[in-house]
Amino acid sequence: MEYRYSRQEQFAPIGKAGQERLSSSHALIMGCGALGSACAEILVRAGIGAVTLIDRDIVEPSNLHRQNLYAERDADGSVPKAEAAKERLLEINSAVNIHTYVIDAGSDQLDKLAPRCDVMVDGSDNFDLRFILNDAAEKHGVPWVFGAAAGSFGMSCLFLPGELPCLYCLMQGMPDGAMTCEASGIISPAVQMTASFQTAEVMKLLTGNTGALHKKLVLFDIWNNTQQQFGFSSMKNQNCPSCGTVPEHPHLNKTARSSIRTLCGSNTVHINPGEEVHYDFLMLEEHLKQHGKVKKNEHLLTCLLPSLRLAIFTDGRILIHGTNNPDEAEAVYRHYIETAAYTAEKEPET
Amino acid sequence: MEYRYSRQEQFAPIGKAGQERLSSSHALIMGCGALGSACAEILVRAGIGAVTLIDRDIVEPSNLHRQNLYAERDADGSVPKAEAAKERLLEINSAVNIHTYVIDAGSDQLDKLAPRCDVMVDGSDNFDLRFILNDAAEKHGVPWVFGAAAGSFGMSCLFLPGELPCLYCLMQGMPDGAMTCEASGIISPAVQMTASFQTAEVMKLLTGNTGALHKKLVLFDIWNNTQQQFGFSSMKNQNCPSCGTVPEHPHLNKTARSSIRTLCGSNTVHINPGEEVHYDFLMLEEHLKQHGKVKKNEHLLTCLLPSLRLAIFTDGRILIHGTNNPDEAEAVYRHYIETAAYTAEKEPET
Amino acid sequence: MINILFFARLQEEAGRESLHVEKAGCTIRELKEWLNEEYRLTGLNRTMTARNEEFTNEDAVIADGDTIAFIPPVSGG
Amino acid sequence: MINILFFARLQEEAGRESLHVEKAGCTIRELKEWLNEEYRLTGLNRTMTARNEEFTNEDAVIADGDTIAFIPPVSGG
Repeated sequence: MEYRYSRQEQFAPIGKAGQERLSSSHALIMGCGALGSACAEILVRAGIGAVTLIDRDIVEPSNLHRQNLYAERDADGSVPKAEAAKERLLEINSAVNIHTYVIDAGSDQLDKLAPRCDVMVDGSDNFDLRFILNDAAEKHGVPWVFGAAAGSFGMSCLFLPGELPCLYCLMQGMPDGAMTCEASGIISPAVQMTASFQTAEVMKLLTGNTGALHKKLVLFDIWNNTQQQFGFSSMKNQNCPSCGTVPEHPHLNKTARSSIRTLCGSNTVHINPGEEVHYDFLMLEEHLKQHGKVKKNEHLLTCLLPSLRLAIFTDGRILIHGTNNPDEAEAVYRHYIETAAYTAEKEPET
Repeated sequence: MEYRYSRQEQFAPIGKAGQERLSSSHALIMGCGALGSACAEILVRAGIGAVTLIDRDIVEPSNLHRQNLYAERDADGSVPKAEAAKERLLEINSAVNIHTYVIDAGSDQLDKLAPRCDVMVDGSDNFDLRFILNDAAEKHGVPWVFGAAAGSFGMSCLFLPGELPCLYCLMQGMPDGAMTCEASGIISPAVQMTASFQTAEVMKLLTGNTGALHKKLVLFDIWNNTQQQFGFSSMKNQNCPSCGTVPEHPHLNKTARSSIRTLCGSNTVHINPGEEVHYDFLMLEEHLKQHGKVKKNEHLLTCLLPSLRLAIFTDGRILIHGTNNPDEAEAVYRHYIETAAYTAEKEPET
Repeated sequence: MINILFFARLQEEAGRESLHVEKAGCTIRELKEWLNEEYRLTGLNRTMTARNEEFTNEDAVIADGDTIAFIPPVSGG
Repeated sequence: MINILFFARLQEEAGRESLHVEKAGCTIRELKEWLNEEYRLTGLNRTMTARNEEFTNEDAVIADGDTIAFIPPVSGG
């Protein structure tokens, strides 16, 4: 009977040597939404040694049309994405080491986790996080592959610290008017194509095929059948705060603070209390069950209110499904949760 | 909470109307290997109404690096691909109607099944079958989308009977020297990208966006970062035996006959006895267990010989794993199986 | 004569995929200002720009025959 | 001067992605025969051919400046 990776080793640029390199490599997957789960599946099937999965969210029914690791039972059970992804990935390839973090990762965590991996894969849905990834990559000399998709568009680009200009050199600041899944929707072929570009670069890198690296940003529209590639080697800015001669890594030095954010592509607001908050889940359950049906699993407590659904994580973060309005979400938080909670300051777990 | 397809309906060209059309559509997936399983997952997640899955093979360990519906347990259990695919697809979307055929489909079956579906998706690994698909598509006026991948290359093209030239117009006969997974290996990003091209066209077609159809053959190399598109509207041949003014559909009219074929991308020979053969599995088990360990499940019986593994299906087909040599396979068949079997002629099940 | 390509959001705003105009000799910055006035394209300041398939900065001077592509970022994932 | 592009298997056989040659005026069939002799490329008879990104048949006459692409099929799936 044939060896599991025989068809991949038969691909001459990988071969036995490349497969061995891949099997001793470690990828960090930042975000387990559409792109993160597609990239994680490809790399785990390909036989990477280890992946670290980071995601703050739970599986929702509206994720299922494009997020390939999840099944209906994950949405029904409100399972955190990183945990649901891990379960499926182990069914696919039990030899891969899988580490999960169900957290709202910021600069502190990425500063710690980046030096432990060989490459970071962007599965995030916002540029705040991408600039943190970019700074962590530059500070620790770890390559990372940017990916984004919305509507029928997608873009991807590998960044190589020390060799190529960085994301900040290219964008020179936070973009405004970037396309989101919220506004433009998203179709699954655009996701899979973006992930194909991302993982092809990761596989080249981890199997030692650096000569084949693309070193261009690729942009496509799969509905209108266009694809463009843009070189960026001339964009290196010696004064870049992220990768210049005197780097400050400004996005790594932001202190964690409380935030209330609308999530891309789901009618949901995410509340991060800033410091870690520990709820008394029994007390909270008693309190909330006066208002709606309460369910608990090992990761979180959910409460179904008349028009909203609350999901409260053990680290204090809250998802409020059924609204895009941060003000409404904050009012709900103050009304239903804050009063029932007590706070304990602690170091992040990572 | 948000509706399952909200992000897909938010994509303006699909919208609510497109989603409804998709939900009442039926796709035939010919072959559940790498491309077939990738396309099936995308379409089932997207909310297609029904899929018919056809595959003659069982899940093998060497499939897992690129065939996205399968887990280790499917390879361990020698589950037929169409059945393993169905199980996972129903976990993903229980509202989709899934029909499976574990058969070595040829012209008879495709002639019957083509008129029942709205589109056919090529997940096959050989041009014999693609020319049968092409003839069935032309005869019954059903669009089909060609897809193929090997190494880091992939190609895809939608064929629209009555409107565009057909595959035979383009190729003018069976190609020789086509790239196979056997010789060139295959990497998963090339599979996912090919499937993205295939399913984007299928989604345009089934949601009524015929104006957006590509109408070109696309060819890419994801390792060397190239992509080319070729128009073919001028290739219509009025004398084409498949789509000309007096079509003969020659590939549909071949009578089924016994065949011994090496399968693409796995060290396996497939023996089709031609007519349906019914073994006495109890007798066969008694006979084979003298030579090696025998296991049975509801679909097949397997026997582990010193350097080969036999898998015998209830319809009489046999897979011999561990060899690429049809002569060796035939000798094994004659030695171990033929003598222990009796034959009953019957109509194919489809 | 130069050739301008729009992608993603800008394609929708401009209502077209490309534009041919007599703008050789001006800088990328000047071209962005002109497009903002003529076509009411928003957010051009924060849009990545390529000249002949290479990223470029806003001081670059556009030559006759150049193709300028505006690449507004995609954010989802 | 014409531009010839090789893909997939033919790229490997030819050892290059493209070729510039003085072959304007000949047909696709004649070009295939010439390539078979000069570069020992096999299976060209059954290789799809495009001229300037449009499929074409073997009788087509090649004009100066044309790009001819040979597209050997990929079979796996």
